[in-house]
Amino acid sequence: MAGKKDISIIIFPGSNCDRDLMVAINKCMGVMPKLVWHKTYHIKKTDMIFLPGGFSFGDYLRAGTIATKSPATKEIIRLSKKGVPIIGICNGFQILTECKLLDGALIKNFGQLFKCKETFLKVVNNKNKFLKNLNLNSILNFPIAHSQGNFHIDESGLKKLEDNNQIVFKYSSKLGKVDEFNNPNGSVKNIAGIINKEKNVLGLMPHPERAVEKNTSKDGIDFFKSIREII
Amino acid sequence: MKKEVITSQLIKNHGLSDEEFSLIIKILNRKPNLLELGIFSVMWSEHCSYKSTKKWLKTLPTKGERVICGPGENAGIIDIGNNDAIVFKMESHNHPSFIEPYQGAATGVGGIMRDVFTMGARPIANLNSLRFGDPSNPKTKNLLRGVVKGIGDYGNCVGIPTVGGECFFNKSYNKNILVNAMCVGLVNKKKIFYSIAKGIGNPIIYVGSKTGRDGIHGATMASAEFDTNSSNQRPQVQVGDPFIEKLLLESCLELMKNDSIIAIQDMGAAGLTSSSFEMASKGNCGVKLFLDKVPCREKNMIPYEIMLSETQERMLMIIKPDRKKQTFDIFKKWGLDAVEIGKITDTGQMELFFNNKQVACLPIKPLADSAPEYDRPSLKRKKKSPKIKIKLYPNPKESLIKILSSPNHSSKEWIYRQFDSSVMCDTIHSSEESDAAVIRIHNTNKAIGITCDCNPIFCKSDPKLGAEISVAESWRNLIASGANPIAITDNLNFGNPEKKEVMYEIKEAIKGIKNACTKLNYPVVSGNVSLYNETNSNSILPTPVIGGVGLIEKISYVKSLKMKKGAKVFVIGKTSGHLELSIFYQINNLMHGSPPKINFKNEIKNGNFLKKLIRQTKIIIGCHDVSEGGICLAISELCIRSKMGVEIKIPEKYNNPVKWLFGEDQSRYIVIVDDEKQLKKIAKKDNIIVEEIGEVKGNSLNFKNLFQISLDEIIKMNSSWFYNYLKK
Amino acid sequence: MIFRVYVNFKKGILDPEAEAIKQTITSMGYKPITNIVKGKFFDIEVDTNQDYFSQIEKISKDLLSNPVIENFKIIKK
Amino acid sequence: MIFRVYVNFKKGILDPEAEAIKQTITSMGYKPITNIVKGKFFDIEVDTNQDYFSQIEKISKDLLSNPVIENFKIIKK
Ligand SMILES: Nc1ncnc2c1ncn2[C@@H]1O[C@H](COP(=O)(O)OP(=O)(O)O)[C@@H](O)[C@H]1O
Ligand SMILES: [Mg+2]
Repeated sequence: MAGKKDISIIIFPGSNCDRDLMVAINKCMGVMPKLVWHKTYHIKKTDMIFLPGGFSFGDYLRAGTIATKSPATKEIIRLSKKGVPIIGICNGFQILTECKLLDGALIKNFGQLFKCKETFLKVVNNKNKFLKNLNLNSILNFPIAHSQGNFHIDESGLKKLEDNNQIVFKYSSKLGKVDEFNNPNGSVKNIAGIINKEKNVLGLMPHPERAVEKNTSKDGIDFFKSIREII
Repeated sequence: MKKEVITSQLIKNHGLSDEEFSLIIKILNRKPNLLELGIFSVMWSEHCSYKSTKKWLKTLPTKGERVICGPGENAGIIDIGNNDAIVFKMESHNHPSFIEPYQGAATGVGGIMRDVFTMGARPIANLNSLRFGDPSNPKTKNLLRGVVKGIGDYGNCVGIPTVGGECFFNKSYNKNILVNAMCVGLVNKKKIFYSIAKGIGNPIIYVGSKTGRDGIHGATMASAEFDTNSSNQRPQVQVGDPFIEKLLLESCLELMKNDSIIAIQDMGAAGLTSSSFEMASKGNCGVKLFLDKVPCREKNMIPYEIMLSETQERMLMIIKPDRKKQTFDIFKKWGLDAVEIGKITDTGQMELFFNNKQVACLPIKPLADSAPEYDRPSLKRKKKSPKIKIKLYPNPKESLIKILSSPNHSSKEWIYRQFDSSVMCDTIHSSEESDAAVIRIHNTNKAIGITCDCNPIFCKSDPKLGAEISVAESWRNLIASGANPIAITDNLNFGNPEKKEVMYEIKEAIKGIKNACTKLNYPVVSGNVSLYNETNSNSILPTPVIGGVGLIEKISYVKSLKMKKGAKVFVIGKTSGHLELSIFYQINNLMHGSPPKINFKNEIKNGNFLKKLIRQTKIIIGCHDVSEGGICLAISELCIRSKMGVEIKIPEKYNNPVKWLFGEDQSRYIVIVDDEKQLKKIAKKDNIIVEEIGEVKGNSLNFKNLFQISLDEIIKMNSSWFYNYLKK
Repeated sequence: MIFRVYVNFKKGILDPEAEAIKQTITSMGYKPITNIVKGKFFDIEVDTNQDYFSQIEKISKDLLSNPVIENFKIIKK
Repeated sequence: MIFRVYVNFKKGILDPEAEAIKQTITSMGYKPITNIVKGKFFDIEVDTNQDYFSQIEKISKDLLSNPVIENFKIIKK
């Protein structure tokens, strides 16, 4: 990575993983990210944008919906068209689907309840710049903490995702088994993370930023190091 | 001032006694108007004035070398070194949670978090202590569902990890559940904010949600015994808005970075009334409030409603006059309503105005100082259960199976999965991983241990001893997690204090807390009292919940329920086999006798011994305190959490294995040790009783020559009760 | 036969969600909108020849709404 | 003028909440109940003399519902 890069974290009212993400990015990517308030009408040149987890606007109506009306989200849409890499984690993923940068929708967990637990993600596709430094079929241990993480998409949409190599993470067992026993929220085909067709927008429900410390799994470090390479 | 007719019925409806009303007339030198009556009634309610307990609470030890702020402020504060301080308190939301479990529990969590961030602290952990009725009671399931979801949704949305707590079922809580929420925050010692009003002419700023007609009379409700009609009364439940709470939290902390705020207080019970009164009374000044300036959610709200509303997510602050613009700008950025609603005066009076007319005028000091304080009569309950002689002891294996799969000792996974425990990335251990939750202090190499405990069964039989044991248990939990216990908060949940037997329980429990805290040098820095937990004269078990906090000076001292193949299992402390009131007896329907005795000299000796082993050697792999269920349950829990088996041999000198297995003698720990020689050597030198009882080995819980259960089996029996219960 | 049960907050009870939606709509530029009330509905399909109204009423009271903070209303569709 | 907007899941999308309610009701002994559909409604009060239908339509599409999973219907009250 050459020179000082510019990474932005968008903060919505109700975001609550922004600090955790900032610490993780700083630690694993060697860049102190800029915090961008959601009322920002113009985001100047930036090398990468993160949408953090939390409960933007209280998750009212549907998780992520109201955030799509913020000025900064309009900027994210504009910059995404220019190829700027954008990553949404948890609530960030919900915002990305609500503003249609990513396909599908995240509905209430199958068991209806909020769920906080350790999960294992299988890298099912690394033919994109975000994950090309992670091995295909490698397993990452990140926690989830959400009540609306049940990824839904219709048949034809699913087929498109599959055909275009857009499904990148699936919930699995520690050893990589992808089945209903290792599906924490009811997501179609255990989908935990996808990218857009142009492969510059990534969304995932589990929290890599919660897996970079001594007291937790450290697999988040691999994730952030991998995406550091692309800017 | 308009003259309403204050009838005796009206006085009664406000929960004031005739004597109290006479006192009001004496203070005012005239009759109060309705608004003033309302204000007196909430200020003098049990909830705000502590009139039945004040006399006894004053006796608690509240000082210590690490105590920065004891009871009297929004929360207590302790020093944990390098300018870091920990702010914490526990509060109950029992009555509202019974009426509307989801909102009642949610607003309980919101309220206690405000108490903590009011002082300038960022909340870093939430815990909760829950008591429900018999699981077979038709209401219990929905109460459990609603309360757990309410706690989770609120804390999760604000982004504070919920890391621990307790949940206990007993039929005495059928109509009076207990929802006690604890919040712990971190503050820079030099940046603590208090609620003492100062500076004549300084503006009083209101910020947060608009005032609605929510929970008017909530404070008096929290202090009145339920009758069966309560569920039909007009809605007194407030709805929580965790989103606004998050905005309040962030905006207040942002404002606190500069020195604009002189005093700040959340609007909790009795809303604007108690917050303005308390601030002014602490600062010995007067206030003038213009109630038409208060942002209202509904049309035509009258001063009475505005003063008594308990709308959530509101704060009151006094700021420097030249910082108004800066203050308003910050709140505007966060999208919050902030308005100047009054000024500090030097009159010592609370003067309320509405549309340019004075609507109330009350002397602040006399009202606060002459709040009634009662020395209610008390009487020891006659012991009903005589001692029984047991001829044939129930089967230990069957009993263990029953205990492990019982509601009170099943894994609480169903509950804590609904709580975000990993947000903020500082959680080292949360629910069930260790005896106390362990939270790292962000960006440092130290951590704190946090726990809440109470044994209501012991408290019922002997409130003083039961309270002592609850304090000691929290102390032990902290030590077993690697912490050095520092201070507690308490939440005293009892029935109707006007009953002599209940008053006896209250007094004795406070005596017990006092004694234990004094002996253990473990002061009380904050707390809460919830009385009248009683319906149709059925009172709850006395439940003084203790919330303890301790310091872990280095992360490497952190301990949990960990084991290692080949390591040796030891018991620290003397086992004599006290079975009366134990879980073993309870599960076999043998209810009689008294709680085990506690000897604080041994408690301290054993605790210090373990602290020393953790700090000065590397031999402790894991540990667990021995409490309910005795050695047998403690070892089972170690096996379940670490997913490893043990082989235990009961030392020969014990001729009754059941007593050894399930006795609940105090001051004991189980430790998993790497180097047994070193342990024995230090124990001998320090004159500590330790016993080697077995080894981490195999795939079962194996009590040699007695019984054996496979690991898979105990894990399964321990994990299913909640899921099965809540399936339908 | 289908019954529809409407459930919404009683008057005077804070509905933070409705509040947030209203603010969003206003900020999107729809000025004339003065108030938003939010609620849920349940369409309950019943396969019986009996009159089932009183049963639906009981379900609405016991399960679909919390009478402390919510009202409900039943219509036959 | 008040518009009511109904929003519910598209057919074929499993609604865990409706499913859970149905199970509970059945287990409570209400046998004839064969299906439950759950939805939300919004009563939007508009203070204008113009016809505001098309604006409400836009709000429903852009904000109140997510076309990937939900349908909406507007009525004038
Ligand atoms: N049981 C108790 N032990 C110690 N301190 C207590 C106890 N109950 C209340 N306090 C203290 O009394 C003060 C008032 O408490 P409370 O009325 O609960 O505050 P709030 O107005 O924030 O709800 C607080 O400082 C609290 O810590
Ligand atoms: Mg307070």
